[in-house]
Amino acid sequence: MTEELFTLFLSRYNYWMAIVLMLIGLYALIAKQNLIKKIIGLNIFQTAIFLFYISFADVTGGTAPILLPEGTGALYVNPVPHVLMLTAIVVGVSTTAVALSIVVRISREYNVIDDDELGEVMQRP
Amino acid sequence: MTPGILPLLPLLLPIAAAALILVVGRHEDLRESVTLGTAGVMVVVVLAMLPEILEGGRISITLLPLLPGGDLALRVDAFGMIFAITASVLWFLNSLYSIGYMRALREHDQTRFYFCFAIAIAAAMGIAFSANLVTLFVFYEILTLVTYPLVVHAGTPEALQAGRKYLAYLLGGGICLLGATIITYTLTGTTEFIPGGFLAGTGTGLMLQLLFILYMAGFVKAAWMPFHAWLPAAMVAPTPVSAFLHAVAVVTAGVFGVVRIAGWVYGTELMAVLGLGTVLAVIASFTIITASLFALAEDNLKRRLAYSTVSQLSYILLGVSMLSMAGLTGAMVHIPFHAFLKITLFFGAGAIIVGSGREAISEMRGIGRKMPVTAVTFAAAAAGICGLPPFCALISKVYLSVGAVQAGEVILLGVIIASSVLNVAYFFPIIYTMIVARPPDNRALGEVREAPFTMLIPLIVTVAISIAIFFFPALPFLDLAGIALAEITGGGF
Amino acid sequence: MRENVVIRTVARLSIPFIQLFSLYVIVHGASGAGGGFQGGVVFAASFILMLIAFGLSGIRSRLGEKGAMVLATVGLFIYAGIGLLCTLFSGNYLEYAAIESALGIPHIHAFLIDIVEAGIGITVMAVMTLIILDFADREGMIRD
Amino acid sequence: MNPVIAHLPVLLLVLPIIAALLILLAGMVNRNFSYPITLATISFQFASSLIIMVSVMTGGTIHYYLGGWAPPMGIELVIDAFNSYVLVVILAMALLIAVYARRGTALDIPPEKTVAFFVVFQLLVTGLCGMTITGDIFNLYVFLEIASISTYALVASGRNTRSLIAGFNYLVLGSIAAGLIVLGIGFLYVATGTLNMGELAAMLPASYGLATVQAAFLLLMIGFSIKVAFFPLHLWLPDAYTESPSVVTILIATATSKVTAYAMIRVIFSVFTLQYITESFPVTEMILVIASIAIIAGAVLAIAQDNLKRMLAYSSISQMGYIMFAIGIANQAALEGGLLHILAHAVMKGCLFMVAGILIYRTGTTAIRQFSGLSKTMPFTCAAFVLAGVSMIGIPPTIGFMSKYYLVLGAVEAGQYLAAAVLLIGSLLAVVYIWRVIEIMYSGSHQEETLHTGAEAPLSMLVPVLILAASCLFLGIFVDVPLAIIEPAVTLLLGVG
Amino acid sequence: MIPPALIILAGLILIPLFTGTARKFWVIAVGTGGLVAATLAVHSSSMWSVTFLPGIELVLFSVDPVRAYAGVVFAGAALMALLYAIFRDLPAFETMGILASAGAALGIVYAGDYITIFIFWEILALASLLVIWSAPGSGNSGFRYLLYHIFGGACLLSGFAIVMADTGSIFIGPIAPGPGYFLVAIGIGMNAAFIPLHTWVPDSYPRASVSGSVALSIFTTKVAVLLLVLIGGWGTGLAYMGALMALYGAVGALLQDDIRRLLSYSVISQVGYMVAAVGSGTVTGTDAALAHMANDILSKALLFMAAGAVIYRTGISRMSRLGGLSKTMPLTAVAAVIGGFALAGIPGLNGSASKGMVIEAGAGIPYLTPLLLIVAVITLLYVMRFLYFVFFRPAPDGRDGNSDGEAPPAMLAAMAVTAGSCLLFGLFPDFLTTFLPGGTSAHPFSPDHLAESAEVILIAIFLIILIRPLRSPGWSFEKDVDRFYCAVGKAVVWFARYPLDAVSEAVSSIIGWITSRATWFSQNPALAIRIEGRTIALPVVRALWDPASADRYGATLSAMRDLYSDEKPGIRGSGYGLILVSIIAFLYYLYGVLN
Repeated sequence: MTEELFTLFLSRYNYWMAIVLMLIGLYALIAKQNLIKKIIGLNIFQTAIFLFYISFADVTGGTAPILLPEGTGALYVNPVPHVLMLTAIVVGVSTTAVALSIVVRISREYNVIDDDELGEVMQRP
Repeated sequence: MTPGILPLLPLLLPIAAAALILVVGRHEDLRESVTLGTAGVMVVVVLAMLPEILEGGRISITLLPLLPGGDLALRVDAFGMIFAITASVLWFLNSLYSIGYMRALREHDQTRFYFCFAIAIAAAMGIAFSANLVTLFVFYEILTLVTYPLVVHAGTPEALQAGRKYLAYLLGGGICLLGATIITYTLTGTTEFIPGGFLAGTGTGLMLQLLFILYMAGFVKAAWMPFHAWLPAAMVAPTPVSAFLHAVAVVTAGVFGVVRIAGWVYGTELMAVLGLGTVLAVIASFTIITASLFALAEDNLKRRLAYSTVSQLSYILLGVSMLSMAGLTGAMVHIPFHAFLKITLFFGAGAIIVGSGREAISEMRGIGRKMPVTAVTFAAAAAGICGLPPFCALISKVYLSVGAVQAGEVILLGVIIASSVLNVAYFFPIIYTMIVARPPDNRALGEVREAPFTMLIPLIVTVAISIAIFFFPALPFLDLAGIALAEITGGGF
Repeated sequence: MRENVVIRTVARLSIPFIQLFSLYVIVHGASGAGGGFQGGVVFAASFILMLIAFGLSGIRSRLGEKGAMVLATVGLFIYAGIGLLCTLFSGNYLEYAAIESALGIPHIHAFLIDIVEAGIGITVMAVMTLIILDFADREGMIRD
Repeated sequence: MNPVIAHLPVLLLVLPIIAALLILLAGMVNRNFSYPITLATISFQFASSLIIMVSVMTGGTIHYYLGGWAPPMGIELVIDAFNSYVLVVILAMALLIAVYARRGTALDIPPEKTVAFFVVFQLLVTGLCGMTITGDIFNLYVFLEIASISTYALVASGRNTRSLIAGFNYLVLGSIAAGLIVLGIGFLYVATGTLNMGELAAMLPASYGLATVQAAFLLLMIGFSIKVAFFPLHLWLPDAYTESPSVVTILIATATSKVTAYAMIRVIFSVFTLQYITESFPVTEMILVIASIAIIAGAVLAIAQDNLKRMLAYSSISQMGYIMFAIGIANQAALEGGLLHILAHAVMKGCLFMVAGILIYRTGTTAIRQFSGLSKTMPFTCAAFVLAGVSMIGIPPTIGFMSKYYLVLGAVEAGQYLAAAVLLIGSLLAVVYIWRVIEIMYSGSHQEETLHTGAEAPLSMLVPVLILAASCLFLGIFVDVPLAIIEPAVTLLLGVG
Repeated sequence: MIPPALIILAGLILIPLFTGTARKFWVIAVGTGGLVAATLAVHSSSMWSVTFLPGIELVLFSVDPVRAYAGVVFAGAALMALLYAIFRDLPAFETMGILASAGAALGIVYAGDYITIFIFWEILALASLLVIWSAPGSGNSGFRYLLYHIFGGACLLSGFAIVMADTGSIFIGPIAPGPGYFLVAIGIGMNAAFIPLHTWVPDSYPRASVSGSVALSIFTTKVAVLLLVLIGGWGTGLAYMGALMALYGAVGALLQDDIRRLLSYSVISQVGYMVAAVGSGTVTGTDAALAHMANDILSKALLFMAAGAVIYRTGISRMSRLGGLSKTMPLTAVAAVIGGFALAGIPGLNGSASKGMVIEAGAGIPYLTPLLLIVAVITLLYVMRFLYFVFFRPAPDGRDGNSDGEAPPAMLAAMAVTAGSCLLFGLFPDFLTTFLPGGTSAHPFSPDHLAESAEVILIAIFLIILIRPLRSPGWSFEKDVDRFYCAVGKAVVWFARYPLDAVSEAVSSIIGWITSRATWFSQNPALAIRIEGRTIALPVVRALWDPASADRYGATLSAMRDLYSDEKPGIRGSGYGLILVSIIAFLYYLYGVLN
């Protein structure tokens, strides 16, 4: 039983890593009061997703999916997830950009970038 | 079943009139002449449809496909005609009256007032002529909505409170009606009113019974107890509005709907089989007695009238609950008869408010000496409501009594007896106070004067009509009722 | 950091190579790992280095906000223009084959792809630079 | 087929992007150029969407392969009855909002920001179009993010600094949602090896049993629930709606939420199928329950608010519940109701929020209790509010009633009497919160503390409002017009699989 | 051939047009017209019927011997009453009332079917109400009168409904026992003053004006008797009811001090005679009833006229304060004596004739005759009391005839006519009996009848000497079962005013409380839940924790309550949202696992 679980864990370690990262990101988002840290947590979360994609796209011993002149049927990794992640990264970057700019404006307006303090500032009319 | 454009006119005319009223709103005379003119034309239009209906024909027109289970369709039949005639004639008188009333009291926002009135009468016509449940529902809701501004016309906090109550009850009822309509549609695949009903043989008995309760909840406009509170509350409205609520359209629409359901959706046989008559009878009897008791305790004239309406409406429900020829006839004809008498009473109450500014009965001692016409007409209408000769309500009373016997429910006779005593008990003290009793002192009637002319004419006319109906009841109401009954039961009276 | 000669020198030395590499990455995108986006980012990285080394004015002298904005738009125009060009040759959007078959030039689609990639690269570079400038240009975060 | 029309789908996406850049450049030259371009672009989009809808209704579903690559290799744009309908709805709204925005932005958006505002506005609309017409699920995600990111930016773009926090919270939740959606898509890809919706629908049934598919479904559900603010994942919505500039509020309340709802329905019914959510993994019951809770809770919370925009925001939560309700019932009538409600809610909420914007514009306040007697100074605006509110309550013959009717009909046909009752009660609660406002607007005229002798709203704001109010009525009376396209759409949705 | 009712009703519509003397002439003209029409109707066989309701033929006017006879009687009586009324300027309402009741009575007389009867029945009630209310201070009793009669009318209608439904015809005929029978009996009995439905008679008659009470005493009760006759087939129960009425009324009259109240009870008692006669069910019985109806109308009207004259002159209606009027108002006194003796059945006056017929008719029914004889004795006693105290005893405290002269000529004329006819029918009863439908003849001067009367008189004298009823005028016994009715009515009103009102108030307040709580809750549900939770938990905390922390706990709670109203759910950090997301995700996961 236990070693089955253990093997399960080992054989899927990449997914577990992704999940762990994801949870770390979530934790940061929930627990950290500093908005910048929240953003970092967000990035971690997204990175975890990228990792997840890349890892399930991987084929053991596969090479980059490049058309070689002598087109011998080499073993590719699946290119599609990589492409997708490229886009996802773009999205992530732009999200981060917007988030950062918002935070910058917040700090300009209230001189705080801390969630709780912000809440108090809000309550004050 | 002849198609025809005629049924559309009673709807379009008031709407057009409403638009006109908005346009010419500033100029009072123009505005009110528009109202009156439209009302007159409407009476003509409605009466123009009468002959064909009296020959047993029907006029129908489909406006547009609206929803599954109900196009927006109109169909004029005998029973709808009863309501339509009542509403149109009374609207004419009521507009005449409200002109006098609103001007005498220098009410504000009169344009809005007349606008809503016009739309409301259009909705009432729609209810009268609706060919299926969906159409009925549509106009029913519109009626609720456009009467709201009339109810809260005063704009005072208590008026708003009353308006909330009004909306809460009526929209809640409307929602129940919607549910019932949809359930009916899912059961039968249609909501078309079919003489003798179309629900038979669908659904379990229990389901149909619950459905009927849902319908009753939907027709809370019939102000059956304990869902009547909106009606006395709505008394804060100007008196023409009260008259409109109580006689012309609103409560009338409620009982109209109940009769429609009983005769055209369930059918008398099915009702009898399901024992729904008994349910209705219990509700109605309870309402009749309790409402009369409430009226007995009420000192505000208009509120007492409101309670009397509540109990009178349940006369109609009672007639329906008998599921017998005479009972249904009584129910159908009591709709217009009660309308004519009750509107007289409200006209009287309004005239008293205008003439003396008094609303409490206890303050009206000897008021008849200064405003004889009002007092006498009021007394006459009150006697009429009590079912005394020579007024039309006596006829419906006779029919109801016979109907109770035909239904084999002698106990209902007891209800009728008790309620007629109670009616006298709460109406004749008013008459005594107004006419017979001497004013407390000479200066008491100082500022009292007779109401303006435009208000007295409707009073006299309605009383005259209700007496005329007593002498010639057949035309048109009893005949129409007879036709309608022949429709739904396959045999005449 | 004004007096930090090391950084400046290293930067002055390495920046051209970084940018060259980025160009390589962009051009390589058609037939291998790489492409406009990566290249553009690398190019923008060079600007970050420039920011660190020479400060805002250092960048502004080479690429200001307006210029970056224009570049970004131009890059996108290139991309979209090529795409629409295909439609003009009665192909679908970005269907290079249509042009290829229409003009009859072999392997032109690789060329077109490179153009598109270049457009993307320009845009990405410009946008990144804009973001950097935007954040850098706060009250005295980075001074020279 | 005429080449231009043939390429309309992609032009619908590409031209606006170019237009956005044009706006940027033109804005750099002169700030005032930006608005006309926006208006022109959006009207172009609207026109083309109409053309597309017509050709769909006549010629059937349109497939457009980007780069000529047929799926699964390439990305494809699919336009069928359903999304052509949604497309028209949102673009019509966008057009009206654009008209409204000319004056509407004046109050909230600092002048130097207007250019950026319109660029992002344009991008948002484009992203929504992309979400609507794409046939590739990952592409759907990309466009969703384009739209969302522009939305974050717009929400935070106001003068009102509270909007920053609202925007930030929205961003965090939205990104998490996006992440979950991507994960779900990844699972789907793992299970089937394709991203094209049609192919997914074709290939999924083979692997319905897999836990992967289930996980994918749940992840997508959660992600979209956050995006459409489906109770109880709505926490971002009230603040976002309340604090952001009026125009933005209108846009996200009408267009964005509708399109995300569309995406959710699309994923549930066209990727996963009716059969999946009813048999293999029965979730309809649960959705129904949550939707009912949403309807009631949203309405109750709306009753409590005394800030008009916040009240409308909560009512939106309740109204989105209606659409979810349709998913939960998942039969012909209910889905017709749901789709009709997408239109209905767009129209009604658009009108109401526009009125709110006008009130802010004229009176500078959103506190309901201060609206007393406005009916005197701005009769048309208040009349429009009444009409839209009545439609929101669901009084016949307004459009709101029609959708409600279909929903209840569906519920009753499905034997869900309780749910039907909930729906009806929800509309009763709607009476409460709508009528409070109407009462104050119309009653206050006698108390002396009537405020703002401000005149009626400027024409460019009033016209869209009146158009919407009128359409509340006329779409209801001539409901068979939208139904003409909705019915095939629903059959399509239910027919798949 | 015009129905008399029509003439009179038409006449009354024009009343308001005339004033003063013109009105008097018009009224008399109308009355005469009615009488003429009635007399003409005797030999006509024509029939007026209208299709009133669809399919229902109402017979407004149909003549048979009974109707012809009764019609003449009522028309004559009406004329008499009108004649009596014109001693002063006729008040519009009262005159209209009198005419209307005459018209309604005649309408009932000639009506051929139940519905018509019901309609006129109600009109009669209304008309009488008009008459009563025309007198000052008669509000409440008039109101009670109406209540009683509306109740009676409703019962009558219900009974008719049952009968019509059972027999399928609306035409008048005997009624089979059953609910219909009893309802009709109650309906008629209310007008006929059955015990215990009689209380309206002594309640309202004394309060009407002098001329009004004359008219009242003529129509309502007698019409009821006529209706009993027309329907017929009642059974002996009715006879005993009649006897009870006679006895009760007589005793009641004996106990009165107010003269008109006394006469009212005597009305009950005399109607009792007629009812008993009808109850005997034989043709002679009906004839006797009809004959006695006519005679009692005459004598009773005469007495009411006299009483009215006295009250009109003296303004006093209590025997204890009257006296010696025979000197100042001799003619009135004569009239009163004639009427009184007629009532008491002294031979030679009409009362004795018909009373004899009644007693003969009642012979068939056990115990009826002795009862009626006893009643006759009592009748003589109270008549004596009346005459003695009002006219013949020396006036109390020496006020010798406290009236200013004889009654006005109009009154005297009316009294003269009436008294004349009393004598006429007394001496030559055949004048009356020839018109009787059954053709029964009265023979008041037959020996056994004379003996009968003689022993009645002797017993009466004996009793007068024995128990001295003429000594003390003063005892007045005015309580009757109507106290009970009034109590019931008051109870109903009280119920409506307090308990019912309280209940409705309570209901509405509960609803209001619920709604207010709901609104309070919806203002900020999260905080509301916390507050409620803390409120519930508070006692527990107090119990378990140390006082200090408990107080702190309570303090925070109260603080929450205070800031509740203005505390709004402000912008929250995204953390909450994420937590929710995770929770929901977990729940979804569980759901997935469970499936």
